Amino acid sequence: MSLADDLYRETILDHYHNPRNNGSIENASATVEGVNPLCGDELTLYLKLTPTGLIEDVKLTAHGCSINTASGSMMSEAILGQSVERAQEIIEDFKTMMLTKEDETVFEDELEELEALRGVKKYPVRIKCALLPWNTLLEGIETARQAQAK
Amino acid sequence: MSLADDLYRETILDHYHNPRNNGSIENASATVEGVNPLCGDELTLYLKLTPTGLIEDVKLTAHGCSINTASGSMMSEAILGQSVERAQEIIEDFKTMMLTKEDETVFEDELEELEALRGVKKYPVRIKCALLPWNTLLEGIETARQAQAK
Amino acid sequence: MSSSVEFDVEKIRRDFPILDRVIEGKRLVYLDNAATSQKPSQVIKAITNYYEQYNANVHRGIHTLSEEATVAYEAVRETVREFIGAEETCEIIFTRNTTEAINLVAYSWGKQNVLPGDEIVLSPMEHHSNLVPWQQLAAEREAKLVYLDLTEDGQINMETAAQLIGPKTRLVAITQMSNVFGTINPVKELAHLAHKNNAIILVDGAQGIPHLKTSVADLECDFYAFSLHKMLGPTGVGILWGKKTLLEAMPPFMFGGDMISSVHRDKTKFNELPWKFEAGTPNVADVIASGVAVDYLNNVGMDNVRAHEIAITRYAIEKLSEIKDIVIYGPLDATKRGGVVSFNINGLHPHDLGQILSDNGVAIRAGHHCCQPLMKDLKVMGTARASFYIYNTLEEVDLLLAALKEAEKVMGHVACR
Amino acid sequence: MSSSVEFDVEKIRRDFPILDRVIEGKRLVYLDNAATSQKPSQVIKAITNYYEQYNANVHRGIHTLSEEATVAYEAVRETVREFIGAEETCEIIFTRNTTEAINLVAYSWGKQNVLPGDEIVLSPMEHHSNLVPWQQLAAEREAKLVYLDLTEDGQINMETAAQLIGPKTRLVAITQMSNVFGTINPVKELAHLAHKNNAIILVDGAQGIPHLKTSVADLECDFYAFSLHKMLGPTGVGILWGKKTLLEAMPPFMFGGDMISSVHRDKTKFNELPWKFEAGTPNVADVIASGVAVDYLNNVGMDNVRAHEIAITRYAIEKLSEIKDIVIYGPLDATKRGGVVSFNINGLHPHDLGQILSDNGVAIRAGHHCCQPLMKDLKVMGTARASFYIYNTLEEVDLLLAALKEAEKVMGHVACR
Ligand SMILES: Cc1ncc(COP(=O)(O)O)c(C=O)c1O
Ligand SMILES: Cc1ncc(COP(=O)(O)O)c(C=O)c1O
Repeated sequence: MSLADDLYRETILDHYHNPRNNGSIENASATVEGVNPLCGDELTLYLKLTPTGLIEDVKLTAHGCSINTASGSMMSEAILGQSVERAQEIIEDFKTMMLTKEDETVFEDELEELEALRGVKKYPVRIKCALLPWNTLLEGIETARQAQAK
Repeated sequence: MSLADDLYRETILDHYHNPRNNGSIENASATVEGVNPLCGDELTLYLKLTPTGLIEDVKLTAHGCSINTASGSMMSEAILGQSVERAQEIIEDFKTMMLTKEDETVFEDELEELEALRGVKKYPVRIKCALLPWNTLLEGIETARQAQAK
Repeated sequence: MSSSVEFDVEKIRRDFPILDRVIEGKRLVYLDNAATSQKPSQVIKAITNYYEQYNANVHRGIHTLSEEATVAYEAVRETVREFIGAEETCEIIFTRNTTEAINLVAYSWGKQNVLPGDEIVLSPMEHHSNLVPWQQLAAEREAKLVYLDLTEDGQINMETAAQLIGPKTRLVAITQMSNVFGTINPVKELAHLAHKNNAIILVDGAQGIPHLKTSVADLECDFYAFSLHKMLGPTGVGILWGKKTLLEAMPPFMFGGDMISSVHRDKTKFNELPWKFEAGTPNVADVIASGVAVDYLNNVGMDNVRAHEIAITRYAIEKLSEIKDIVIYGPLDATKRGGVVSFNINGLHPHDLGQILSDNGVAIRAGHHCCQPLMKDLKVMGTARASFYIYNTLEEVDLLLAALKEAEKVMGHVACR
Repeated sequence: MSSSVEFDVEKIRRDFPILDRVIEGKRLVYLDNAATSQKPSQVIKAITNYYEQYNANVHRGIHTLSEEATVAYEAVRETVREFIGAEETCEIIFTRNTTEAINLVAYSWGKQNVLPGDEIVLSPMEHHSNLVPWQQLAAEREAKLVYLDLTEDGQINMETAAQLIGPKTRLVAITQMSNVFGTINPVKELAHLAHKNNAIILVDGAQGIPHLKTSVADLECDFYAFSLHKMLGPTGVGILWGKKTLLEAMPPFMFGGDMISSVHRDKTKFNELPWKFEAGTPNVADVIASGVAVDYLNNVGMDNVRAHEIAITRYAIEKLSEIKDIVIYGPLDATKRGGVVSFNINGLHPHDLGQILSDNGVAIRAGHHCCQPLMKDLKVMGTARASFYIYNTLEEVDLLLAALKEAEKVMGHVACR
């Protein structure tokens, strides 16, 4: 299996070509922009929380590479409908997977797809591409909570 | 003949240990200080010109190395009693000798001693030591002339 | 300086050990020369030889090693002076890179000469290094940045330039050659416009000097900045050239050893040019090796370098144009530009392209190339960029094309969403 | 980090190719280590290997060479962090040398924090690099330079220091070890005095770190600057370490590629630490080789380095003391100082000494050692200085002594006029 196959395995390409939750939200609880300083890729994330702290809706507008777009797409599926606490756990797990050398992260069944991104670790420069949506989401959650607290 | 012998040949050592025209002049036409930025060596040159432009007196106070001190001492002998124009010629010749790779400078009999300094050229860093008194003299002549012009 | 030796790319390639590098089972095809060039063994050996034979601190040492190091270090100034057609050796100042050279001017000349209301004229194709320092200076001084207009194919619109450069202009800062478009800018005409308005002109030669026979006297510029690492030299050496009268009037930038004439507890007399601008222990080994890099280019002959690059660029543009959905930026006439070809293939993100090419041994660059404002003008996040140098061959262009085909296959080339 | 390997100077010497150099028929005796150290073949090979195998521009490249270069370059930050006992990798900033590191602080921190009437406290034994930047900043800001007192044998008078460092003090700038006296300064006590007065302390580690096991945490300093070329590394690399909170609050120093997060025509967002302070293409090859230099010192073990230097310094002081009319500067107790021995022999100008020693293969330094104010305090034009490192032997001290005898003979040693 060539590296190219590895990196662009079907799951990633599927999400790249048909990104889930692509678009925007009118009355979002939070709208945040993320940028990858190394390549300039940008991304806007819209988040809507219920008063009880569930992620009611999430949308992304990205002009990124396949990794970036696919990562955002998979993320949106993984967190939609979850509680903020659970979303933060997933973010934590994902970042551990991407940033730990020999990680032992295991994603449960419905999050299994995320493991497709583990292959990106072979390309250190692109880890940032994969992390961008997740870091933006962290910021979004923070912003939405502050807005709710007011 | 070792390089040490070469550089510190007798003439230089003689002038170093017994520098001619060492001291200061009370009513100098010009008093100028020279400094070698690379080593910090300092030198004060006192110059007295006649109204007709003869070098009536020259004195040096140096705290320099052998090359610096000897060069100043020989210089003072070479220019004492000369016209400013002649002194400038001698300075020119000396600088040519020190700064030209394969120089063909020949000093006439009474200036012959100056050739002892040609050996310094093998030590590029020390050319500045040898030139310091001469550059200071150039400045001194300039200063004295400006003073006279007033 | 130019050479009568014939240009033999295979002979040249043998001087570059890295070209034997194998990546993922394929021989390296290095097409990222606008980022940094590779180094011939002559340059690498100059570094080894320095450290094995005469490494010492320069200028103040009286022992043999220090004298040898000082002579070799200072000799490079003369080599560089001749190479760029400058008048005086003392106008050559060693810095770390182009970026530091430009910052030196912004700090030292800028703070003395740019006043509120003054204008600094730039092109929209400037590298961040020739943009951000002026942006910061303008903000600090309440001066204004003025951007020139570009034509459709990435050349400077000289008609509006004649209006935009005016009596308020203090400085024109312009790249000799664009690292995105490859455009070779009409520096001399811009210099005339600047001088007519009593302004000065700084030329960013980072992309120009490695590829074009250059004379700062012919360009009629006032400052010229470049990096040796883009022209066969080691990393860590840049050059600032400036007109002596300008440099002499400028205050020092950094303070410390070597740039002083005498220091007292409460005041300091500064050294003369060029040392006034070189504080602390310089990058001795790399400066010496930089001289060898310039010698190497002189031996090849800059006319030969240029001719080779025109040939390879023409071929590359021709081949790339055959790709469906490709956009090639900058002038298409290879004689109007250097060997830097930026492009986008619709539906393929440059990052993905770059990655898959790399997996095929082909090194190109993908991204904003430190020209974010230009990317915004072009309405793209970035581009893919192949850039050539003396050791690249037409065959390598074919390998690039083959790898691009492979990338389209892997990514399942679809039109941009 | 410290090593259990035994210290074997002969084995170490074999790693340094330059030590085989023959000068005027005599084997080189290199005693100018305080100016710059020699380099082991491991370090030289790291440079060669970089250029032959994976030379590329760092950070923004997506191809294999660029990824390899970036990983290797960034890994050195962690190596350095551990070596100097810093907390965070992002606190390690690559500069050209100590001088640039200090200028960075003077420009960036200084302009934001030093106000009219403030005081900057220095010692009279500071190198020009840790003096002139503060002198200039003080002049620009209408702040005041305050000099600490020295004892007879070149140590800081801590009694008056407690008075001189006071509520007006903004910054204490002090060398960890004097490059003239060899004195090791009580940095930690000075840090306490500074912090008690809400001032910060910058330590010039150029002479300290190569010879003394150092932890910035233990020193309790706020900034620490040093040069790799004095500790087995290549020329062209310095380090600024600073406390994260301080660095984060500081504006960038130089502007250009790599130090930005996003650039617009009229404004720029800067990158995070450490890149905020690294503009343009860095000195990649030499930074990577610097990591190898630190590894080498770790292997030798800094405790071993220090023990060896104490032994050789003690022997040198003992032998030199036997010379008639010699003045040795600084503390005579070898445990209170580093391996730098400055001296004057009455009637012999240091320049002449240096020259004749060089003709005998012995490289020492002669002059003001970039400490002119100190020379004025000592009422000399300069001194001769022998300085030792891990590859020097007691036998080489004997050769120094023999060469000094020769110099006295050549010069016809006479009492000072
Ligand atoms: C104590 C001290 N500080 C600063 C420096 C300056 O170091 P560099 O020239 O590498 O910037 C030196 C060395 O020359 C030094 O000995
Ligand atoms: C046009 C242009 N200007 C400036 C630079 C900056 O050069 P350096 O990173 O060597 O300072 C570059 C290269 O990256 C460039 O292409």
